[in-house]
Amino acid sequence: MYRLLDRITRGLASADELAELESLAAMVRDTSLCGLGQGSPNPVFSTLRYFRDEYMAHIDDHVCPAGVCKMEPREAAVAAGEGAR
Amino acid sequence: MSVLTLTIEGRDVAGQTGGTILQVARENGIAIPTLCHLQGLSDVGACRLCVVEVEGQRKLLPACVTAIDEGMKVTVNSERLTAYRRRIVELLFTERNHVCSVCVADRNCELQDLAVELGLTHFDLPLLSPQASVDATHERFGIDHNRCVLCTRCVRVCDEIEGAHTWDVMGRGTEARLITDMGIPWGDSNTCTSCGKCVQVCPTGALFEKGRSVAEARRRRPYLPYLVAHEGRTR
Amino acid sequence: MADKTIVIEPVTRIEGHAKITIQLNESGEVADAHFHVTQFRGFERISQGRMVHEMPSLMARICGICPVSHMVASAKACDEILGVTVPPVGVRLRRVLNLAQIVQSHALSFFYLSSPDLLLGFDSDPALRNLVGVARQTPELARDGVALRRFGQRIIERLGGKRIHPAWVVPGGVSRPLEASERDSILAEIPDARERAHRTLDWYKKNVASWTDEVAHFGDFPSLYMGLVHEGGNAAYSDGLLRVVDSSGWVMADGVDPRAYGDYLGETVEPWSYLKSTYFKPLGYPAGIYRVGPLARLNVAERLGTPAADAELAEYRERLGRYPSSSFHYHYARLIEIVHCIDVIDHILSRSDILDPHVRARAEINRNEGVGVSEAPRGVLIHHYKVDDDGLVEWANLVIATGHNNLAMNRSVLQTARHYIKGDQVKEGMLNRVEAVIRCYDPCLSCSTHAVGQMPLQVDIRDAEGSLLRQVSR
Amino acid sequence: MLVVASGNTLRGDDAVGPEVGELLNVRLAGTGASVIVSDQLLPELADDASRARLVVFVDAAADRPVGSVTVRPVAPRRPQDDAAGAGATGGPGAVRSLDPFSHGMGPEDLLALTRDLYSATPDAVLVSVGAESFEPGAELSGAVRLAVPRAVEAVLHAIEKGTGSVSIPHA
Repeated sequence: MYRLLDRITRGLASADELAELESLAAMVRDTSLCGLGQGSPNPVFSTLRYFRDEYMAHIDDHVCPAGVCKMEPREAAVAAGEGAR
Repeated sequence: MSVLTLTIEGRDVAGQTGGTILQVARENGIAIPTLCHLQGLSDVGACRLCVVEVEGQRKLLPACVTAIDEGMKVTVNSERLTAYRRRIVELLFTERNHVCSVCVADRNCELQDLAVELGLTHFDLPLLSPQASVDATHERFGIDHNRCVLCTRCVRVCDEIEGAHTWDVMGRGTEARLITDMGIPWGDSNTCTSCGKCVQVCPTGALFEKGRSVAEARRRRPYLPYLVAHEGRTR
Repeated sequence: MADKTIVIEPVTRIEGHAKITIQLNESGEVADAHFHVTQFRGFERISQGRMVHEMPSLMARICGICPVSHMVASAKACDEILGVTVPPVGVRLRRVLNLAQIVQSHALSFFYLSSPDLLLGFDSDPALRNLVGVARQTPELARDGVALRRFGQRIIERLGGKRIHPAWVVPGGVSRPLEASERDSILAEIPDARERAHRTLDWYKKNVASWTDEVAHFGDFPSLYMGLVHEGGNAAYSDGLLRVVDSSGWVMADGVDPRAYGDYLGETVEPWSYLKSTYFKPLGYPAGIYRVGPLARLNVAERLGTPAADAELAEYRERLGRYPSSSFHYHYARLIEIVHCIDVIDHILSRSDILDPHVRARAEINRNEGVGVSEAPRGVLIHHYKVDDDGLVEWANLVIATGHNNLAMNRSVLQTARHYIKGDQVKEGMLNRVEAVIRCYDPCLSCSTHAVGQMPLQVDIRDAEGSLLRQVSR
Repeated sequence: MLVVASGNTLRGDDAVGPEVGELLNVRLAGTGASVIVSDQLLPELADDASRARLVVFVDAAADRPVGSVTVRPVAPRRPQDDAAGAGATGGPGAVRSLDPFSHGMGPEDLLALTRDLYSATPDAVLVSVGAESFEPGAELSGAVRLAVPRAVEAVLHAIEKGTGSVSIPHA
């Protein structure tokens, strides 16, 4: 999850990877043994609930609306997308 | 001790008070995949493969450590459960370096079998490819951390059956490693009795007998008659 | 006029991928030519930290064409680390497997890859110059090729349980004895294979006169030759000691224990290839150029050791001299070897003790270093490992047939290019010859590329004054 | 009766051949029809093809609509086909229409080998599945995955039509 989030914040991720993040987070929440594990994806869920548009901006528009994330150049994103699988 | 009735996969079944969902399901021929469970050892619910849906429960429950209850309605197989189980096995594969083609346990491996059963044909997640080591300091056995899934069967068999408690787990998350004694090389361990039970219970090729080549692991489980890995599976 | 560089990429009909660069000078003559290997694997690095018992199977993954030869060389290195003597039947079964490998690989090289040039002509229409074209013109030849390759493949499948990556050869021997039914089915196929091998050889001998020009310019130069021989001078394939002779028959080294290979073979890495080039140390670089593989094996051995193949060998030497020096003759040598290998397989499997269940010796780690050598279809293959006291690999070095031949291949490419390419009007048939000379060596490139991070690939294009016109690197 | 399903399982949609082949292996068990799954068409297969009455090739095709399943009869390649496509120049850039190790051997070539080598001319059909991507990867794209069952049925249909005698247990 950290890796996927990291890629999103750097503007390297695709929409597929966001779906991947959501499914992974659900799986971790539902199958973890202890409360810490079950709660660990909560930040992902809550940010997705309230700021999905910002996620999408990182992915689709290659910008960070809050101006926090340092985005990799677009070419890097394209190259990373090709190399991701 | 009284008898409780419940339904698993829509079938009416019965079990003793204190029995687990896994026990009752298997007594009734209903398969639930497991990895860390080994009958005869205590259950720790660590691998999460046996999670099932219980009606009225929001959370998924591990069948190996969930006691049955009167009127319980249990779903063992659903699309969601299968997808989660597949993802769990995928995570196990991608966390370390599992290369079946050169593994001593090839074609004799519970992780490999699970991947086949669950239809894991490829990885969506990136491989972490850690630099894990092999400890071959023991005279007869070795441990390849690349192939360890941290099921802790070895830890439990060593503690509960052999009474040596040579094995334990150190570290957290992806850093977790099996250790012998206080993290010294296996060959230097004072507590290890070289009984080999840990090698026999290992579901993968992580623990192996030295001198065996690819696909030559032999689990002589009858050697441990009080342990049964999976009903219907002879290993 | 600026210099012109011709690049042929990829070279077709060899195993793996490679690139050739030809440099022309101002008058349009070939000034230089290089054969590049751009593929990269890192098996020497991958094996570090692994248990020695995994090595034969791990190393077999280097190549899908000659996995068996890698397994045999690797297992022999492991035998030495274990300090064991492999039971005689285990040794023989490994031999059978390696010989079967040579038959199938030679069949692939000769029939599938080279026969189109030989049969249809180097200048024939490239669209027709392939196995289908061969099949149309001489179906019998193509049928023999298919059958001989299958013959070899089936033996590997029967013994190893799998065609491409059998896990049968293990440190100390082989993992499972031969069964009577397996032996019988292999023996039953031998007469047919033998007949086909002889028929192909006869066809080749009948036609050899038509390739005189190619024979003279396909890497015809004096060099050293290296191969394994048994005591007494018979050609060896899985066992034996190294011998090096020169083109006039001087024995430069003999009875060399493979363990001492480092005293005889030096290695250089050229900037233009991932492929290590080896040279014969006593003569230095680049004078110590030598060749391995079928041509070299027939040159270093006194005889093969089976009557029919030795009769062919005598005729070969009568036609070409005792030490043929043109790489074109790799084809001829290859066909004689097919005949020989089939006869040796027959001989070994006909022994009464071949079903003996003692095929494996077991031991702990008794030495920290081991060297194993075998003859791969393409030539001498050396595996050298160092392990710690627990049997974990600390270091590995592989010296591979295509590496041995690298200098010779480059010289051959240059010779062929100089002869056939003049001016900038380059015909396809001429370029095809430049490729074809490489195919003589049947190089297997995937296995001969080396350790991580060692050499970046760089292509330099230089003019007559030596100044760099263009540089491509990755 | 022979099914030759070819494709590289590590090359995206190229894996559709092997995928269909594996399914057919199950469906055709016990019917006397055999299924060969192979990375590519190799000359050795001519030997197998020569013993069959009908050969059904299954392969991914780049030049068909993605996810489509097309069945067409195939005939051995004829010399004039080559001559037409060869181009008489043969310059340095001349393309070889066929090379067994550049994945260039097609069903027509294999049938030509079968005919020329073994004087056998089995009936042959090609079931091609329109593919989207041949990039490295072990996953079929969605449309191609959906086409798998149709391709299986197409092969079974071709076999039934070809013999009228083999009864295939429908799963």
